[in-house]
Amino acid sequence: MNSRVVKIAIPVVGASVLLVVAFVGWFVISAWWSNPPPVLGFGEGPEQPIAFPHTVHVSDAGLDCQFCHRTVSTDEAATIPAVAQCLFCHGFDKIDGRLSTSETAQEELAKLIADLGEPQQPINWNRVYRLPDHVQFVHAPHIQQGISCSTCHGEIGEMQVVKQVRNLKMRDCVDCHRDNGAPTDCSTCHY
Amino acid sequence: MYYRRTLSDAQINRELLHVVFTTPMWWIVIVGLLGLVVGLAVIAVGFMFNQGLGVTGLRQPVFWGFFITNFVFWVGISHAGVMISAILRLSQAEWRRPMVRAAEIMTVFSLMAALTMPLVHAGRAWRIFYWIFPYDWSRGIWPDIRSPLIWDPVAIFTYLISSSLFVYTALIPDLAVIRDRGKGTWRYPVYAVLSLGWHGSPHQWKLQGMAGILLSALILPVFVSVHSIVSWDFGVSLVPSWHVTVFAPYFVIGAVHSGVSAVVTLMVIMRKLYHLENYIWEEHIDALARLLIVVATGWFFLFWLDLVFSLWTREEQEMVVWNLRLFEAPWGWLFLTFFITSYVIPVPLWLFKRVRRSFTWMLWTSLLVNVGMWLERFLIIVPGLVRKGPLVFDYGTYRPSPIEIMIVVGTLALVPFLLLLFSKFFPLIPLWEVKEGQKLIDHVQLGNVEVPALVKEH
Amino acid sequence: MATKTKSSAQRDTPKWEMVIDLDRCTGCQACVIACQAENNIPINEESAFHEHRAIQWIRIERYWEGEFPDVKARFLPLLCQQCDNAPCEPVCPVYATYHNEEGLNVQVYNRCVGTRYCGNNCPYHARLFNYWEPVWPEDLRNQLNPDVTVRTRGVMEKCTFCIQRIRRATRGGEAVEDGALQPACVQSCPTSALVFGNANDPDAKVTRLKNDERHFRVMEHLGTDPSVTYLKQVDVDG
Amino acid sequence: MVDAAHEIPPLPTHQEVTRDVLARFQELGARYWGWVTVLSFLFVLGILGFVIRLTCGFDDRSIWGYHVATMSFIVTTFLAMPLISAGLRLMKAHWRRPLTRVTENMSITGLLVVLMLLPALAALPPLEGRRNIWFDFPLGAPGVWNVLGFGNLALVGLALLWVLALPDLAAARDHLPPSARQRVISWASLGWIGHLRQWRVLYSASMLFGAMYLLAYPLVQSLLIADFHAGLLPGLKDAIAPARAVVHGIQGAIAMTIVVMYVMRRLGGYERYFAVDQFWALSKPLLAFSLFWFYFWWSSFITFWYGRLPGETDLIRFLVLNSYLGPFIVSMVLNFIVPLVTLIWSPVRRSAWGPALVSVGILVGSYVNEVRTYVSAFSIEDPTLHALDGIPPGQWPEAADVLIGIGGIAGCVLLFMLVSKIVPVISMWEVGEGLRLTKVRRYLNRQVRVIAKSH
Repeated sequence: MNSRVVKIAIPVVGASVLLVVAFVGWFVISAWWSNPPPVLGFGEGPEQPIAFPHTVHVSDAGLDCQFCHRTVSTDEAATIPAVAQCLFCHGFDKIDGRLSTSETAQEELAKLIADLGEPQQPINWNRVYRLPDHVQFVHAPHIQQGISCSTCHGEIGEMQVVKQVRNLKMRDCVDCHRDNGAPTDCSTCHY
Repeated sequence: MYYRRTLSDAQINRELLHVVFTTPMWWIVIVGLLGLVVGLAVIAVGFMFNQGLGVTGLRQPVFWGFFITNFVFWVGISHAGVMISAILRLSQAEWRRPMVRAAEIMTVFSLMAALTMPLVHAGRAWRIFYWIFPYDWSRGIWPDIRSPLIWDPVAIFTYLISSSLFVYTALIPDLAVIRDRGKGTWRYPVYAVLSLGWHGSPHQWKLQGMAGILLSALILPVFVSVHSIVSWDFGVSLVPSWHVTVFAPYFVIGAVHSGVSAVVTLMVIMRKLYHLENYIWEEHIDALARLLIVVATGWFFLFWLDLVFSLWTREEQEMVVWNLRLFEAPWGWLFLTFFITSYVIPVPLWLFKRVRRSFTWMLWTSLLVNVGMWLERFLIIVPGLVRKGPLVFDYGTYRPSPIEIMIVVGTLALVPFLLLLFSKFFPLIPLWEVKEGQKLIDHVQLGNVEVPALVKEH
Repeated sequence: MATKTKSSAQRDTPKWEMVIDLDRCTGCQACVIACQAENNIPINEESAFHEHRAIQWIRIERYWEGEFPDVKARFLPLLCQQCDNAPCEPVCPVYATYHNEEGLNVQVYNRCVGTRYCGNNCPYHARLFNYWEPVWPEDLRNQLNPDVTVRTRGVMEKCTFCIQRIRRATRGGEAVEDGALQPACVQSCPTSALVFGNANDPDAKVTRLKNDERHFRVMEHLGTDPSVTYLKQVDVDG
Repeated sequence: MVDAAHEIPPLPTHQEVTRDVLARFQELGARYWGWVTVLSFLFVLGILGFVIRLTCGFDDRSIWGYHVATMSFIVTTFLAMPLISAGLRLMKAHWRRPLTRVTENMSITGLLVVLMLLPALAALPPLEGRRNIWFDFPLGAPGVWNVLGFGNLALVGLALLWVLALPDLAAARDHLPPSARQRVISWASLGWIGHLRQWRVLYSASMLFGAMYLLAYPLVQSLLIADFHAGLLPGLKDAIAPARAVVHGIQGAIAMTIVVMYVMRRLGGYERYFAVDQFWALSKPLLAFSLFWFYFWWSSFITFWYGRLPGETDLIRFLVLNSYLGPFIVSMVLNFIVPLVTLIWSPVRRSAWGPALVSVGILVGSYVNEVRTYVSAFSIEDPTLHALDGIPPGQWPEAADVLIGIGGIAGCVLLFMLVSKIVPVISMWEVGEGLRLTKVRRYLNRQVRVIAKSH
């Protein structure tokens, strides 16, 4: 083999291998410590079947979180409101024009009604915050202790599409529990 | 006695580096076959990871079986290297010279084989990082140092690192020889890096010698601690027949017994395969066999203590386990086999000089010892679990599954496989040790006979 | 406010204990079934028993008293004894099992790597290993208890004293009324042979019963200090 | 440049050694008789203490604890010394030569041990109802078997001493002027003339008796521990105890050898034979066995401590933490910590005073450890229980116990001094053999010793 080719090829190949390894390493380590870096689509919120704008409801209309997520202060889950609750404001038989001025809003709301006639299937919302099965997270005590929703969920009112803002790794939970004097016994969440 | 044959340095270089520079057919065949077995074992491990530990023969309440037995066995084998190199080096036994490298490298490889066992036996082997490395920064939970299973990896990794260093330090002068003889081939750059610029100056020799002595002395406590800690996995628990105070020295000396036997096996096979008749003599295995008699008898003393002190306290649960071990099939037969093969046959045979100096006899007796010692570990670990306590009305037995057997056989192939690979790139007999030994030969005139004599090293 | 609840919680930390009256036990296995249903325990098919790998967090050990023909079947419901000096705890290399403030011997499934050492060191055989990934028939999937982790293969598991119920009952911070909180086995026992409660409460039924003159604890000579007390009339006639 | 340390002084010849040793052997000066008188007086005091104990009878077992501890101390130090000779001979260690005879001569103390064993056996409780190694087939156990075991050890020790002494006895017979002593020596030499066949018998017999001693000693230690310690402590299942006692014995034997060598160097003028080389060589195994002893102790301690069984926890409290905490600390410091922190330093090992000082500490620690082991066991009132009933207090020695302790040790030294005037304390023939096998050569730029492999 030509030694000049070797002389050039070895550093080039070596450097590219190093680069790939470094990238993968950086990705794995940063994903371990917090959320994966926002490349390859990580860090974006999932698209929902109905483009529900929290911006309008929280920032513009000034609704309290608990107005819709009603069981958050008493139960494990915050729960997504039923369609009926949407329609309570937006009108049952036709879309109330006062609350939905723009054309896109009309279109999205139409989906709500369209579903009504069909066999009663719940709307298939995509989950944004996902905890593993072995974690038992209960919303109620957190709300009762006066922790605001935005502590974990971020400024929802400013999100067109809801996305995960906190990594919710175990360290995140444990640090917060430690700082606030909450129990750090493993069996608080794992059972 | 030991120094009948005088060899020139050139002859030593030529004969010992023969395999490094040529690749015989038998080498390819054997390595291929062993690699096949190892590959099958890897497939078996993959199958087990895919399906779960249900594919083993483990069951309530026998949570540990073939894997842990094999782990203890290989940790035991690994004790030979240090025994041969460190202790004999410190006690300046001249006959150690041709066997140090092979024994040390067997230590390293059998430790690797041993390490695989607890890793694959874990229920979620992909999560063992919690267990082995204290890495868990993100949760602020660290491994529990109270657990003997934490002492284990600490001891074994320490042992692995120090014995690898030990091997490497002793390898440097030989690497330089290969470097110099491999000029113009791919070997030159590789061995040039590996030999760390060795050119044999007195200063380098002095440093190398000091490093050897220091490592020998430092490795001894590690050597004792490793198998003691393995024994405490069992000793500190409450399982009847495991909770025995004598376990630590009993395991250590049993390890030396099986390890030195394995060295004998290895020396005989190596001699045959690599035509090392000029280096491994009858005197060498004779000396090993005499060492083995002492070790085996010490082992027997501790075995006897274990047995007698378990029986004479006459605790119900102990008696149940010993009854199973001694009198119920198949355990009783295994016990008989273990005791006969590891002590009753070999030790009296070794008392005869003709056996000690016969390569054939020593090969078979040393193999027998290791069959027996494998069974010994099996008989220590499993019957205690089978009859663990009165609250399970489940007096079944443990039967290994084909997957477990395949994995165990895989480790049996793995060590010779790695040894053969190693021998392709590095000489199995240290050139410089043999050359140094040649330099220390002398003669003393006693009356009218000339007696071979040794220069005292200190 | 937060500090006050914390200190009062410390003062009133409950110590959960159980008393099992063997003179009342009929060996009906209702507790076993209730436990299976409550705790997402994999279905023990016949093969599981053949393989000696059935998982039962509580099991009824049957033994015989007396000589034939005058022989009596006796039953001993055996579950994790939640030992205060538990042999299983120090041997775990990863803190997957440990003692919490309420005197519970906790098993953290997601931490467990499956060395099975705890199972070896438990003299009660209360710890069980998941050899296979548990599978439920499709129509039973929705029956799984959402408050309890479904264990994967490769981890140890055992009775938790229905810690999910304890968590739910104590969530508010106020003291639990005696008898209001019951694990599934206790709840389902038709003869009320099983009693559960806070042993730090001097008025609790469990505190009273555990000092009954019939009381004994299993394998007390091992010094494990179990939290489960058994009651049995010593049969003087034999 | 030639280092001065590498210049080896010219080796003496066999004849010089014989002449020198026999000259010292022959003299029976006032100093010797002075020492013998003092030791005899102390020994008589010991007998006095023994008689005091004897008048109390054997019903109260606890008063015999210190007697057994003293006996075990003698087994653990003096009677273990021939192990050094036997072991080093089997290993063919050349540096053994000047010091083997000292250790062999100590086997005479076996006679005293057998005598002390009899009252100790009488104090043992009956076998019925208690755990013991004799199971249900005692056949006169434990008395008969103990006497047989101890007697066997004493006899093998004496045989080893006698066989190896034959050539030197013959030399003394031929060189000493006629006297009563010369007649005894003459008789004892059994007509040795150094015939080739006689030498062959001597070599095989020394190997045989050496191996027998190496096997008999662990058995005797096992008997001691099992019958006088483990069999009396309820709930004790300490399988390592006999092995630990053997290790302790070898440690004590090495320490005692070093002390004897040091004393003979200072008072007897044997600097030439007990050179720093011997101290240096012996202190390496001394360090090793100190570590071993700790390791063996730790193995049993961690098993008990980690297991947390109530019965074993009580035993730890009794033997280590509460009742015998003081003796435990003393023996741990003197037997393990002090040797560890001193003997790892080469300058300490390469001196005479260093190892000697450490050895004295080890001997004191050993005695204290024997007290902890046996006095504790003998103070248990009811050995038929399965666990300790409460934790008994530690037991301090009384005047009689002190007398027995002093008398026993003095008796051993006395026996050694007496026998040393029959058998020379330096093995002249072995030293001579070593000299013949050693040559001094120049190797590169230094002088080295070249030792022939004789067989």
